[in-house]
Amino acid sequence: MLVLTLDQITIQTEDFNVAQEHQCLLQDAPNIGAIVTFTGLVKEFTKDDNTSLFLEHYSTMTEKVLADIIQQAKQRWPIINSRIIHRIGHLQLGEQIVFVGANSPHRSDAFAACEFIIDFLKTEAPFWKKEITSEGESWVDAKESDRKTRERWYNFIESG
Amino acid sequence: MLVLTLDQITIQTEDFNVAQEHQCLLQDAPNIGAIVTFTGLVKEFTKDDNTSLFLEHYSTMTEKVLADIIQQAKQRWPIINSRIIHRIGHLQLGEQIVFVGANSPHRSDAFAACEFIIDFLKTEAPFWKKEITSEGESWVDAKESDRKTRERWYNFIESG
Amino acid sequence: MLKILYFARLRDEVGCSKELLQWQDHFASVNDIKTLLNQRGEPWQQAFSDNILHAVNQHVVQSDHAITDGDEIAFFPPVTGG
Amino acid sequence: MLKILYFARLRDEVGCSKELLQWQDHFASVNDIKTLLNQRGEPWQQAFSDNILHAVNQHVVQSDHAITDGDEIAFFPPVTGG
Repeated sequence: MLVLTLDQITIQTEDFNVAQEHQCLLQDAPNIGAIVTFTGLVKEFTKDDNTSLFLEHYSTMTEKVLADIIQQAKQRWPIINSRIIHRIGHLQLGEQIVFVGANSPHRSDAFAACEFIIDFLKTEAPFWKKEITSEGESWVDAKESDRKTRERWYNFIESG
Repeated sequence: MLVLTLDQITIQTEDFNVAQEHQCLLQDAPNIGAIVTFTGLVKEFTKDDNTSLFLEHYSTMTEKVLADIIQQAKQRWPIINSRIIHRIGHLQLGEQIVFVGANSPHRSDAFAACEFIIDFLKTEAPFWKKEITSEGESWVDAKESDRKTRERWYNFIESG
Repeated sequence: MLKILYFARLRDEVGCSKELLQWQDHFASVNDIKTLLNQRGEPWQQAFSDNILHAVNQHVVQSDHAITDGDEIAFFPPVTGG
Repeated sequence: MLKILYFARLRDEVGCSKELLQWQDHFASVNDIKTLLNQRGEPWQQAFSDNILHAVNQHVVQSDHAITDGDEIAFFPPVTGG
């Protein structure tokens, strides 16, 4: 049974501070040799650059899904701690939207766990993006490429 | 011909500030969607925990090797900017020793480039670690596992 | 009683984020709820013709997943976070 | 003139970090320098019996790599940074 404290997962409207998160992941030194972080930014609108985003989610489910993804990562790789922050509400082009951090004794495990978590978050966590322009609003379609990126992990398990 | 400014690579005795490096990598928004960072820490002494490290390097070669690794990464993945910091001199258990950061439009490219850079740094950049204890000094042996980790990238290229 | 939730595009289409549905003894799986909602006609029929996901008590399930009185059943389009 | 550099364990073993070597017309590759240094006997022979790398003008090369007057030739053990 893996112990998972819920403060590893935060859903918030305000921006986050990567420095602070990195500092927390450093606390596990000297039992760790590696910290890997991923920060996702708002980019690539299908409309024009005056577009903004609105993010909504299914809050009770989000926490369960993200906790489950972290558990899966911990079962696969010897990571000591991990952290997920996801923003909701209104976001502008270029803003930070999501953070994933993981630490581990070995670097390849920290890389794998961090990428696994963001790949599964993208395809399983119940967030939805809406683009807002002066002409109206439209929901963003799910990307086939994200589904395929997740598939890699299953192939990896079968061939590993 | 790739343009590479040397301030992407820093070799220094003092500690580095990950917050500041992350802030620099954010500057490329909104042309990027992802920032991946790796921080390596001093751990795993073969002696006891009172051991400290001393790092030396072959300075003129170090810069050439790291610049070449960044160029290779840029040829393989569409990364916008990358950053390498490596410390030399005396280091204690738990201290930050190396930083690699990369940003890119897509997350899988940022992950790959960041991991590629640290894997090649480990096996090609002319740094050497010495462990210092109250009983004396001893040079750290190169790890077979690091060589194997680098080999993965060649297999990846052939099978990809 | 069942708690039915709709999210994102699906909520906009059916014009409702949450409703309570009286439990009926013939309910066996999520399929029965989809059938019942589809029978309401438009906009439900159109909304449910898209590729939608369903979660029972906050877990994504197949449509033949068994349901019981008191469950929370959510319908939503493929996720687009991160 | 050749500039010869030694690093890390290798430098400790030979007790020298840098030396200048007179260019000789028969020098063709790094191998010729290794042979010459080995002929000095100990501690060179012992130091060069380990797995060592060589760089010419800051690039790691095979031992049959051609050298010319003025080159900087470095000898060192496998790297252990990061």
